[in-house]
Amino acid sequence: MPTTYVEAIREGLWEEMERDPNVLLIGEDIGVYGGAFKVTAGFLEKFGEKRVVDTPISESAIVGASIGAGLMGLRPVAEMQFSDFISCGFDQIVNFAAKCRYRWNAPVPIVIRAPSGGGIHGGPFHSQNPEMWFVRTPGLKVVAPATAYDAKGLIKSAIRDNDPVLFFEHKGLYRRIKEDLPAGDFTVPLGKAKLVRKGRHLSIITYGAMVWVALEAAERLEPEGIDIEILDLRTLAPLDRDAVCETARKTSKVLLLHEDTQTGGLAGELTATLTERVWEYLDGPILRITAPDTPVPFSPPLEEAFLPNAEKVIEKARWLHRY
Amino acid sequence: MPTTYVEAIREGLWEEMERDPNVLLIGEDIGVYGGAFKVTAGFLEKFGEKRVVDTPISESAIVGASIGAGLMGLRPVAEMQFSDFISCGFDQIVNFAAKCRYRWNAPVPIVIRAPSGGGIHGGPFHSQNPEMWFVRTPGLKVVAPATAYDAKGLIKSAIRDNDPVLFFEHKGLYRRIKEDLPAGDFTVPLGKAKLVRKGRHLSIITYGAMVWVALEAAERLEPEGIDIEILDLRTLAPLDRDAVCETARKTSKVLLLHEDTQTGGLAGELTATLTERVWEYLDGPILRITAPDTPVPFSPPLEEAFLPNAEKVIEKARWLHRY
Amino acid sequence: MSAAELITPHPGGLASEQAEVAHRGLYYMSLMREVEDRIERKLYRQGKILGGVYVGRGQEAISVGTSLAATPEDVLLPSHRDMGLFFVRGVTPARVFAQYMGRVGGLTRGRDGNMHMGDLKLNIISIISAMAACVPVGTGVAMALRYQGKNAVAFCFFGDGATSRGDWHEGVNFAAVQKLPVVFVCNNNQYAYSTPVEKQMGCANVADRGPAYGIPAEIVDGNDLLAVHEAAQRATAHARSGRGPYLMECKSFRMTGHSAHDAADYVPKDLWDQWSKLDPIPRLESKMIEQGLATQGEFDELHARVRAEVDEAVAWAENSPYPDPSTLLDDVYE
Amino acid sequence: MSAAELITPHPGGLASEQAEVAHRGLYYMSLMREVEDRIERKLYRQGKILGGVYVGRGQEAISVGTSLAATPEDVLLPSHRDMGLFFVRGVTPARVFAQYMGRVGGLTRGRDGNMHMGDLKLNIISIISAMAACVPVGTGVAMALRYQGKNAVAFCFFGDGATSRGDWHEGVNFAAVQKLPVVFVCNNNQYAYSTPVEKQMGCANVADRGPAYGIPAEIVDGNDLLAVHEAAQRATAHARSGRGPYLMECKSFRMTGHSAHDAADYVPKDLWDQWSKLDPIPRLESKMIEQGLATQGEFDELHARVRAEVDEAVAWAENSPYPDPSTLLDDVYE
Ligand SMILES: Cc1ncc(C[n+]2csc(CCOP(=O)(O)OP(=O)(O)O)c2C)c(N)n1
Ligand SMILES: Cc1ncc(C[n+]2csc(CCOP(=O)(O)OP(=O)(O)O)c2C)c(N)n1
Ligand SMILES: [Mg+2]
Ligand SMILES: [Mg+2]
Repeated sequence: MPTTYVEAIREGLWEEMERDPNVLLIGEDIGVYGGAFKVTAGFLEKFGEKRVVDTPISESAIVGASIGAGLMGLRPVAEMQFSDFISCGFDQIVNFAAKCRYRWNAPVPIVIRAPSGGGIHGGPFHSQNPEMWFVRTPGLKVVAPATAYDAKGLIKSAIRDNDPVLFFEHKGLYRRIKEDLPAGDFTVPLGKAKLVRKGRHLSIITYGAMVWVALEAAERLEPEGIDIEILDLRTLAPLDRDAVCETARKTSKVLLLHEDTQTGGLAGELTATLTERVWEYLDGPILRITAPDTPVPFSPPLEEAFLPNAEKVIEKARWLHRY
Repeated sequence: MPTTYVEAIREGLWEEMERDPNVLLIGEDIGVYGGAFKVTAGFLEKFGEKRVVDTPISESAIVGASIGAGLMGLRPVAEMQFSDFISCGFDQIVNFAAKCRYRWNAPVPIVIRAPSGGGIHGGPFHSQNPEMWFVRTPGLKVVAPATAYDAKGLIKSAIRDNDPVLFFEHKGLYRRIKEDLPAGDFTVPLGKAKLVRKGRHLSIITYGAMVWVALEAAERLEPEGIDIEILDLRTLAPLDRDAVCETARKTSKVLLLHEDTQTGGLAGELTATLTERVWEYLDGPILRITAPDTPVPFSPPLEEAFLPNAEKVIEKARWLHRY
Repeated sequence: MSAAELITPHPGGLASEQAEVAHRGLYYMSLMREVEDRIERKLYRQGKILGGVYVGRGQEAISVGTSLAATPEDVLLPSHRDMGLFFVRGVTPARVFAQYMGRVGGLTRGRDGNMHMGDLKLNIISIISAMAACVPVGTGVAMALRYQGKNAVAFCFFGDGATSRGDWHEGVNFAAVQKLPVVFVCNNNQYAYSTPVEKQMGCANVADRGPAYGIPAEIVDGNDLLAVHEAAQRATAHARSGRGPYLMECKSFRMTGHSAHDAADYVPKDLWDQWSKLDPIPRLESKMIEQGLATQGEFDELHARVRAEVDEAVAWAENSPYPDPSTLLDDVYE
Repeated sequence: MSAAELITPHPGGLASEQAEVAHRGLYYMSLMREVEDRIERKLYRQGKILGGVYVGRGQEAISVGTSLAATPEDVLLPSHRDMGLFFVRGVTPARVFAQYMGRVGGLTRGRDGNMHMGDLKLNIISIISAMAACVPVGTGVAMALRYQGKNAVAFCFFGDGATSRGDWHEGVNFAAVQKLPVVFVCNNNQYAYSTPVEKQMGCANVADRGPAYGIPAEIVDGNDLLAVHEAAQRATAHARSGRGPYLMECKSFRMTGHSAHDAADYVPKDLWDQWSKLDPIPRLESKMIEQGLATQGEFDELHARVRAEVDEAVAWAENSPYPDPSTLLDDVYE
């Protein structure tokens, strides 16, 4: 039976909790209620209050307590009810968690799960993509899976990892995508991108929900004879720069796609990486397709205009292919 | 008599407070003590407790109260004692201040001053360059002056501006640089870069303390016949993309320089802007010179290795010139 | 512990000012109930309203009772279950429906949804989602009011759960140190989403936190419009006199799920039963009849009028256009 | 109000356990004083120590008194004026000097400076600069201790000013709800940098905040080693018994500037005079002489020994190399 993205995360958490008694969950409404998105429904009954800790509305304490528990050898998985509230626990993440290993050799093996992304009519405070605040902060790992397989494999790797990992799960994918997952334990390594489509003419480098937009665009461009390669980054920090450069060297033309807003988005970092490392291989400008630099608007026609979609990708891909 | 960078900021604040009774200051130890860097020494005596408000250690309340006062028509200037603590008031900045105008047409005319930057042996928590957290957040303006003239002119413009402005003053420049300032009122517009050195061979685009590093490198390269152009961005958001493209079109070779760490730094955004807009003009890869992706280390030899300097710029400039 | 036990009932005996408050209050509470019912139980289910929907069913006395005690210069910082105060301030139900539907006729012109609405001309500040973020902002508003020499106060609203946030603490503390004119209004509806108060805080009442800031704090029967109104008068008298902030804890109950999609199975049935007897609207009506201020016939007429008003407002909102996508980039900066 | 007035003096009468605490405490306090004096008044002025220097002059009884009451399994989260507890846990002065000088011999190998040091093997957690950030972390440590079935507590240290921060509130509140074994130790030294307590909070004492979380809070004479030690024993007994957190407010005074560059002109002279009479080191010595536990000669000997120890430690630190710049990129991740 196919497994949804949200179910895949749930399974990953469940299996890791069964495997390792040091794994525990901390967050708002995750116990009795099973979490705002029901990711942890049934966990309290199975694992008990000690390992499924309902908290007050205190994002800073959720992260801080996870750090404290992590320093003592536990493996806490903290949930932000929406990634938009991660800014309320910001200092703990970027200053406490991120710098412990570097400063005093103290590992902080925590995971912070944060449902992110738009397209669900959530408006400015339930739709954000905050990944770049963390990608730019040395000491943090940042993950953003696009598929159910990766979601499960990456949450497991994140929990087993000895560094603080931000795990951005895209709300829009939770129940929209599903696939058959292999039985038994499997993981997906942090820091490794995945080539999800091979192509000759042009590379789209992307992550998260936009992987599906890229796939749709690629399929629709195929009849036109434009053969698109798609790289799903999966982990944003540390970034798999080798894979990024490899696809660029192969196709010589690169489109960068993300749902996050443009200025300061990951596309800039990718562009710099490419011009530094594979400049001579490029046969055209590197183009960005991203949300514009505004808050995420609520009203459907505005949000639709705001989000990148296959249409916008196709247009730029055609242009770049002709270049 | 030449005016130091710190004195220029002080003068700008003082004159704006004299000019506009709606301007007030809010921060820790800014009253009786005159601020950790003595920027507001004498202000309490002159303007009184109503306009120079000493606060508890509450960065979120400092920013939040500034927002509230700003919405009511005042023009608060908040001080973060060190920019490293801005993460403690983060949600108020990125979610409350940044989005009010877009959401409900409510201007938030506040300035948040934040002494930033390294080179003063401050270690991981008194040396950071947090500008990109804000540059990437739509709705915020971000300023980072390099000279006493700009510091004064920009703090005045920031106070008169009707949007939230983050004002990053570089601690390392406070007492190190000085210049004669014109008498009387002057401002420097937000959003406009400044060409601080004209040159033919290669452009260095930079901001803040690194402007001085670029100038030193340029002078040392002159005898070798390498003629360097330097663009000081001054405002990081909104970014003066026209000026960025203009210098690149002129010299066709670009070095990007900042003290901030590399991944997700402004250099990436600049690279993307350049490849999108002036691709055909470029005669070589765009190179970045930045701090590496680590926390700011304390010990002098480590911090020295961490910070960009003229040596590192010269080396890359030579390489790019030869390219 | 049952929160209801803590409440001292309002003593009764209505002076003429109170009679006026009762009449106006009943209207606004009924309007709020009708608008929110329409949103939560009809338009949301019809798919005409998207996104999160949070209503104040059972808590109407809090926003209505306090805002009726406010002068127009007083600034209101409503939370997400305080719709009543918008009506008290003159916002029409039509604009509220348009807001919820993402139309240009809404207070944010489709930029934001649901209770995230404000209007500076009406002295109402729009919240953001982060619970308690409005608390330091309310403190700043009060600072400005004093700075500008106005004899006005800021009313800052939040739930029991919001008091766990650092922003709540920082905002109240700073206001207390500065002795600013803020009235902090807590709706303690026993729950924060699914989390009961005892998992939210170690003390029994939010009011127990007043002494931590050296400010007076009072427990109010939040389901009694007149009690809330009277407490708000005491609170503003204190705040206006320069003695600093005042904390009102209005004990109440969320007579619905956390949001429109939540069945609230986690709430024990006896709590529902206990509190539904305390529904502030019938309670006020009974008292008004008791005191000879109105008849059941008048109430029936009132509710019919409110329903008609709401029907019209919905129609207006549905006719309000969606924002033009070409405006997407406007107003990020001036 | 003078904080000193609030303090109930320690009743006196030393049992043999107390005599032992007095002897050990005097040594560690003297060592802390000597190390910090050397740092603040000599090495810093000689330019051998860079960056910010914050010392606990006058507050030595707090970190020493509490940590002497801790078992090795108890986890300490010191703040920036609590050097004494490092010595109690066995960290050598040599390593502390190396830390301040940015040498590889320091606890952070030159990565960080001053009091930002910790050692997981010694159950000491390194603070970060942001005041009160360690409070939620302490709560998490206590959660882990309970999870792991240890009969241990977390000691979380902070200043009066730190209690204004949202993190303080969130951390204490969460610990209280969870009834976790944390002892919150406040050093109320009357000032946060230049800001006096009355500009920091609206209540008179930090201990007044205990009821806001439903936890016991006690005001302790922070300049009396034995009083601090006894209070810490009460606190840990409470925390270990599963009854949740305990708040100790140790009234004390910062007998120096905020940091090495601060002359502290903002502190009224009479406060200095008043508190210098309460210096915890001579106070303990007087009591020990009174009780016949030691002689002046023994104290002189002790101080000479401490000075020699410190001389040696400084020499060791100065010989410790600077970190190799080639290690700059190591250990950002595993
Ligand atoms: C900082 C933050 N964290 C989480 C949420 C998600 N959330 C929305 S409402 C709510 C419960 C609020 O409880 P309370 O403050 O008691 O208000 P009530 O809804 O009961 O009126 C939560 C957890 C949020 N809005 N903000
Ligand atoms: C969040 C934060 N804001 C500002 C500072 C700057 N700062 C360092 S120490 C200090 C005063 C601390 O006062 P208190 O908590 O009373 O501790 P004390 O220094 O008196 O021991 C301040 C404001 C900081 N470290 N962290
Ligand atoms: Mg509630
Ligand atoms: Mg203090």
